[in-house]
Amino acid sequence: MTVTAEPTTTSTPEGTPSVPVTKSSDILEARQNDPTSTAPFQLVEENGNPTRAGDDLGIDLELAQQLHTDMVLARRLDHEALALQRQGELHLWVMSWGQEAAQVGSIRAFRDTDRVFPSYREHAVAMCRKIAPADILRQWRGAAHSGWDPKESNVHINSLVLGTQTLHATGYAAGVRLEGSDEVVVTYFGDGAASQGDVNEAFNWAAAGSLPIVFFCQNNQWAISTPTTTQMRTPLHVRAAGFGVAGYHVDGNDALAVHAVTQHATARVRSGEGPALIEAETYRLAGHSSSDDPKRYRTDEELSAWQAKDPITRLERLLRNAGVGERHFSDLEGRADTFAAEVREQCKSIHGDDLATVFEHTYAEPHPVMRSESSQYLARHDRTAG
Amino acid sequence: MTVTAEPTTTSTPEGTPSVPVTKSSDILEARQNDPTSTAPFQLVEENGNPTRAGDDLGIDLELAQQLHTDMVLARRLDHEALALQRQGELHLWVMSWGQEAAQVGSIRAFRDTDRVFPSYREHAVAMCRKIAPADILRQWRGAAHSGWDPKESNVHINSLVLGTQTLHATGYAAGVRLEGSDEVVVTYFGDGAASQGDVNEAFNWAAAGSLPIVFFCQNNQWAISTPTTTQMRTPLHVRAAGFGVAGYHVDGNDALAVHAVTQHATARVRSGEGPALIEAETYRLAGHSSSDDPKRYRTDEELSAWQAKDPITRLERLLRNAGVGERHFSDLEGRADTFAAEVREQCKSIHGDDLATVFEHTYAEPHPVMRSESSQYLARHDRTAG
Amino acid sequence: MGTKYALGAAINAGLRAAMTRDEKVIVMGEDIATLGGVFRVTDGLADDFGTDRVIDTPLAESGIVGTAIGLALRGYRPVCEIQFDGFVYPAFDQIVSQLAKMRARSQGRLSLPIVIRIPVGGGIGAVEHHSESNEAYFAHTAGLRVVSCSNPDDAFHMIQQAIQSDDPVVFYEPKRRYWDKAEVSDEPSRSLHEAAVLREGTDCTLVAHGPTVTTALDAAAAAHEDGFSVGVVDLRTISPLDAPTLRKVAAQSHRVVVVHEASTFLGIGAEIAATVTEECFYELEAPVLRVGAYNLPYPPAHMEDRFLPNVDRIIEAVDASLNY
Amino acid sequence: MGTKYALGAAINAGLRAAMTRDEKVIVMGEDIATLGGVFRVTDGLADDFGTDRVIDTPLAESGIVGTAIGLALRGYRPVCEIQFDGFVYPAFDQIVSQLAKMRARSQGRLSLPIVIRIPVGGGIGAVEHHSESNEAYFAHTAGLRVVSCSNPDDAFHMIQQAIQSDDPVVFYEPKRRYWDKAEVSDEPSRSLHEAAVLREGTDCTLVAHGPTVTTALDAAAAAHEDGFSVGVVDLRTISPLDAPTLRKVAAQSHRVVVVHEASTFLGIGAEIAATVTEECFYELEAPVLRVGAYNLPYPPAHMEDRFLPNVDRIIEAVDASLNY
Ligand SMILES: Cc1ncc(C[n+]2csc(CCOP(=O)(O)OP(=O)(O)O)c2C)c(N)n1
Ligand SMILES: Cc1ncc(C[n+]2csc(CCOP(=O)(O)OP(=O)(O)O)c2C)c(N)n1
Ligand SMILES: [Mg+2]
Ligand SMILES: [Mg+2]
Repeated sequence: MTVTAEPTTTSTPEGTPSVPVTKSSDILEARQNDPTSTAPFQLVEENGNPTRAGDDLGIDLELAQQLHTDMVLARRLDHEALALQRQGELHLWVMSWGQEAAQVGSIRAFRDTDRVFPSYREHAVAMCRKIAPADILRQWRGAAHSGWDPKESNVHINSLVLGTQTLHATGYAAGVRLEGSDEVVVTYFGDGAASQGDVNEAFNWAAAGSLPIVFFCQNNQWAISTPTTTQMRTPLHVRAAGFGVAGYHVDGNDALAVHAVTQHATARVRSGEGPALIEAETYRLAGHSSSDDPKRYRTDEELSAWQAKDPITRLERLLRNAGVGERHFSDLEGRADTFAAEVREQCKSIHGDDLATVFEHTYAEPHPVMRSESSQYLARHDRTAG
Repeated sequence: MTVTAEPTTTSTPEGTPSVPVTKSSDILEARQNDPTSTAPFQLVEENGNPTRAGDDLGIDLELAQQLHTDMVLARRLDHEALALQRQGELHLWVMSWGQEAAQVGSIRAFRDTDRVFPSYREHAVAMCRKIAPADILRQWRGAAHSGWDPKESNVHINSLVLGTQTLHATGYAAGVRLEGSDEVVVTYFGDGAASQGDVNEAFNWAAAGSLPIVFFCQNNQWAISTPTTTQMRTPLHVRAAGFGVAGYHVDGNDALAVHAVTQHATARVRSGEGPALIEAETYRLAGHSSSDDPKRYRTDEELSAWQAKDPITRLERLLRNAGVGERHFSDLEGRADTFAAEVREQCKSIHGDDLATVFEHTYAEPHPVMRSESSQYLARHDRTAG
Repeated sequence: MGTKYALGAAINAGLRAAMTRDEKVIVMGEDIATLGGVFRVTDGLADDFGTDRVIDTPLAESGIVGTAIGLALRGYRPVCEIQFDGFVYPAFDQIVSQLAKMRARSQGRLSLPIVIRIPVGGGIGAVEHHSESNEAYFAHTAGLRVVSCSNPDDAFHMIQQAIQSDDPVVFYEPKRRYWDKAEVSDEPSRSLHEAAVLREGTDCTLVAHGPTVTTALDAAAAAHEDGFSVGVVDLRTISPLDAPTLRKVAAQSHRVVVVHEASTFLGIGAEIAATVTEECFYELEAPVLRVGAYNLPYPPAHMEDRFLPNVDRIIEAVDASLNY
Repeated sequence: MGTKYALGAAINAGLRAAMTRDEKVIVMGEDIATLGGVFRVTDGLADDFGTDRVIDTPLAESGIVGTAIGLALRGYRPVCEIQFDGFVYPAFDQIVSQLAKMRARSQGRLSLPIVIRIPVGGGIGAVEHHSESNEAYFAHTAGLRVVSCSNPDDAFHMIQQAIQSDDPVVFYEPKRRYWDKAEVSDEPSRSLHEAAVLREGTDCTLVAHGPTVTTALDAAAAAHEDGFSVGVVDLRTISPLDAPTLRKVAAQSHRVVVVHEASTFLGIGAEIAATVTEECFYELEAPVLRVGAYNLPYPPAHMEDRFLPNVDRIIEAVDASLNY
């Protein structure tokens, strides 16, 4: 049983000038709302060999090295941050371990001028946008509610109330569209968040307005202890297609496949054909957060099956098979060590502001309650130190 | 481009014993999530002739007479109520004019033991469930917030906050399922309400839990002044299929088609195959409510095109073509006149309770604020009269 | 101007002025473009400013506020209409967790200059959810500003001031006063967050806002007939409250009665009572009394006259205060 | 019982007792079955009562409350867990417009015996949205009952009383006290909507609820050291308030200081101040003072100690009251 997923109220011309119809785009276009697909799109097998599609499209080794580098550094951040949490230097850490390919593969397919609306687990995305470790860790150290200036990185601050950011991204995309800009907006969210009304309002709103937005779902199989089978009956890319959002399904542990699909979808969105959703099938190899005990809800077998699909190992195998020399790996190890030291140092250097600043930041304009409470507060405490 | 709409996480066996695979069910089953369909399912053409499917399935004349009767009486309620509103006897009236086939065709396909969760425009549904005119009008006279006892009619009271009732219906269906009952729940809502987060949460929740619920959307093309093109990009039955809800698309001005599709979908739901959505393509021939001026937002041409599709005329033509005698029509006219008198009389007999009763009805158990404010109130006013 | 405007028309004129002044101002909501809103407050704006700036949205309040936030992040100044007071709750999360907190969350980096217009209150014989007074929810929420206009002149100026504010503002419009006409001045007589002393009184002061200001004025006039000097303050701003003005009138008249359509339990009257008492304990001859709706869900229209505060209940409270 | 329970474990035991007593009681929420909830309050319930009665839901708060309403209409008594205070707002519409109003809307025909459990408040060093105190929103909403437990004994009994109530109850659990241990008695010592006078005082009375009760007791002990007799009332019930008890302690001690973690502006302290002053105007020697969080969004964890009311700020207010 199948449904037409081609939007019926707006025509979506094939082969518009901005999306050149090449062989690779044919292969990828065929993946949009593909009813015959049960398996997500792959370019590289778990053993590091190109898939049939990988052979057809060709493997971009330079890109592979870049993505591999991004992933190794991102994983290192996770390791260091979790260790810092265990040492009491962070209040909480949410690991992106195992999801690096989904994150770096996607973000590297956007332009730096494309605005990102993350959820809260997208450290690898943030790193690709050159956000400093201190800025990533600030929030988890309890020092601030957000880490960086969106105007610099073009990455909006994290949203912790699940799904709310998808509507912000949709509105931002509406603004982009009003201006006739060719920017694209991307928002990240999880399989669990997809059950929220807001996320579905965003799908619908973006589709109805034919807005330039990519919804990127990291389906990491779990929302804390709740499996996707509890959340939904059909895969999310199928649901999106039902709204008239072009749906793509990709192996989220295959960084090159994620990159290819995202690049394709984004070009389509940029050319004005309306929103797309990419569902990246991946796995959160660690717990939900440093407070979580995943042993309470998932089996060792499941974990090891997914460990075998580790996105970093897979790309490493590919690179080695392709003859990329040891140099890449040893250099990277060195870089990761330096980075790790930087992470530790930057973490400890984060000192939150005093509560006094919150009185200044809550309103843009003068506010009598702020004024009077702030002086009460200052009278009570020394302004300095936290 | 097509997507699989067959749920992937739960199997839905074809031909389970409770849904006998007959010729008619084949025809109708083929309509579920049918990708080749652009036109909604019809049994009767506008000129009153059976369609090809009508010929194949056969026309049930007795049912046609029943539905015709239901529709004529429902329309009469609308005429009387609007007149009563103009005379100042009602504060507001929301007309279901033109949507009678969608309502009576669907509700007559359920069992009386199936719980209904209406929106606010389902007077024809209420009438089929033997709810008295006074109980239907009470709310619109400003006398009460609801008109009837759901325990008697098995129709929940109206919900005015759009879409909220779809979650109530979903929860009720979860209860039905927990008990292993073979009841089915049906909830009515509009094309506009479909944009609400709640409605989409309900689709998803019902699909994930494989609950016995039918979502019935009267797509009357407008949400006050907002056309469906502003609300959504794909037809709603396509969206539902994306969630794993079996989607049906029917001509909502063809009472027999609505009945056939609903009967089929309901049997499927009752047999445990999970939720269904029926999108009935219809039209609100009058304004949104007695306060609305539809001339501000829609053309005369559009209106007359839909007047030509009037569901009552269509069934009348069918009945006359089939040789149903004048007797049916003249008897019905008499019955409608009697009913109209009853409506007027019952309307004027509605006297709201005094505010004192609200103090009693807000909480089930004793509440000191109620007690003290109620005595203040009673001291201020004579308990009698409104 | 000097010409007379109905309150609804004054808001229309204010929106028009704001849109003319700043092209980043956009108006969005359900049925606001083609129809001009169910109360016609945005009538004609789509014709004059185009449907890029006057936007009929899908029917989803969380979507309206959530996308307005995104538009504001892009540099726009969205004015959202919520069709009726009782339909703002689906947007509650976006208002309370996102709109109100974004500036503090971002250490002051991100401003969200969004106005949420809400036709508020009862008295029009409407069905359920169309007559509520929910200002207390938003006033309790740090990060928002909440204002309430009571007459055409204020309506015209306050909507423009709200739009000019770089903070999010919940803007209440007294729906049953939409058709009240009065003169509108060229320049605002006060800033957005100042209360107006509409009538001085030495025996007691009534504090009201939005739809109940007229009722309070009527009650003060009736009290005057009986020989009492009863003042009236139009709050105008609910959050922040104009505490200095409240303090001043409390000190002058020694008795204060707050009037509003919301339920009294944790209504804005509770905060005014607490604040005024804290600051003018020795000046008060009686506790601050509250005249609000009873603590019930808004009842059917048939009962609303007995539910809402009216002149009689205000006079009753003034008497209680005077005889305390 | 007589044995010691942690507060969280006491709620677990209370849920267990309620589920054993009435098979219509079901428990639902995010991560509550397999995981036993992020605070393990529902630990083991799924094992003992099955996943038909202990239900892991999709991640959608409006869906949780909305479907709970449907289940209640079908005859169940759902107990919904909201994972953290800051995540209740997506369900606000279902709570405020549906849950609270269904009984009045149906002229008393439909009851919705639903309990909404919310771990509340700060002090655990959490990230944003995990430390809020939002009781005022629900307390302002007619049709709901709002209660707040502060110790294991109350937690055990109050959760059962809330479940037995035919009205909807918002049930607040002080998350930073989940691990506090104390004895739990076999029988409840009072009904759900009675406040508890934990300490008598003649100079001033502190009124607190939930997590701040312990803080208030500490402050009272500190004041005692300084020679002042300061009483402590544990509100327990926020809506309805136990006005007779508040009146009694106000009359006894002539000074009242309310303590809570919510912002003071329109926090429950405002209502208590207004009510107590209205009823005990002549008994009071000072205005009712409020010690709450500052009127800011809940700040980063690093600042929360300076944000939340603590013993010092309570003592400061007691001093202000005594020296008024
Ligand atoms: C509205 C809301 N409800 C509940 C939570 C608590 N919570 C935080 S993360 C999480 C699970 C999210 O799962 P998913 O969306 O799949 O993202 P993932 O954590 O797997 O990246 C939950 C329930 C929240 N943050 N927001
Ligand atoms: C949450 C909410 N927002 C807004 C409204 C105001 N409103 C009442 S009916 C309506 C249009 C509904 O359109 P649709 O769902 O298509 O139903 P129809 O009126 O066409 O039957 C609107 C916007 C409401 N009742 N509830
Ligand atoms: Mg997940
Ligand atoms: Mg409609």
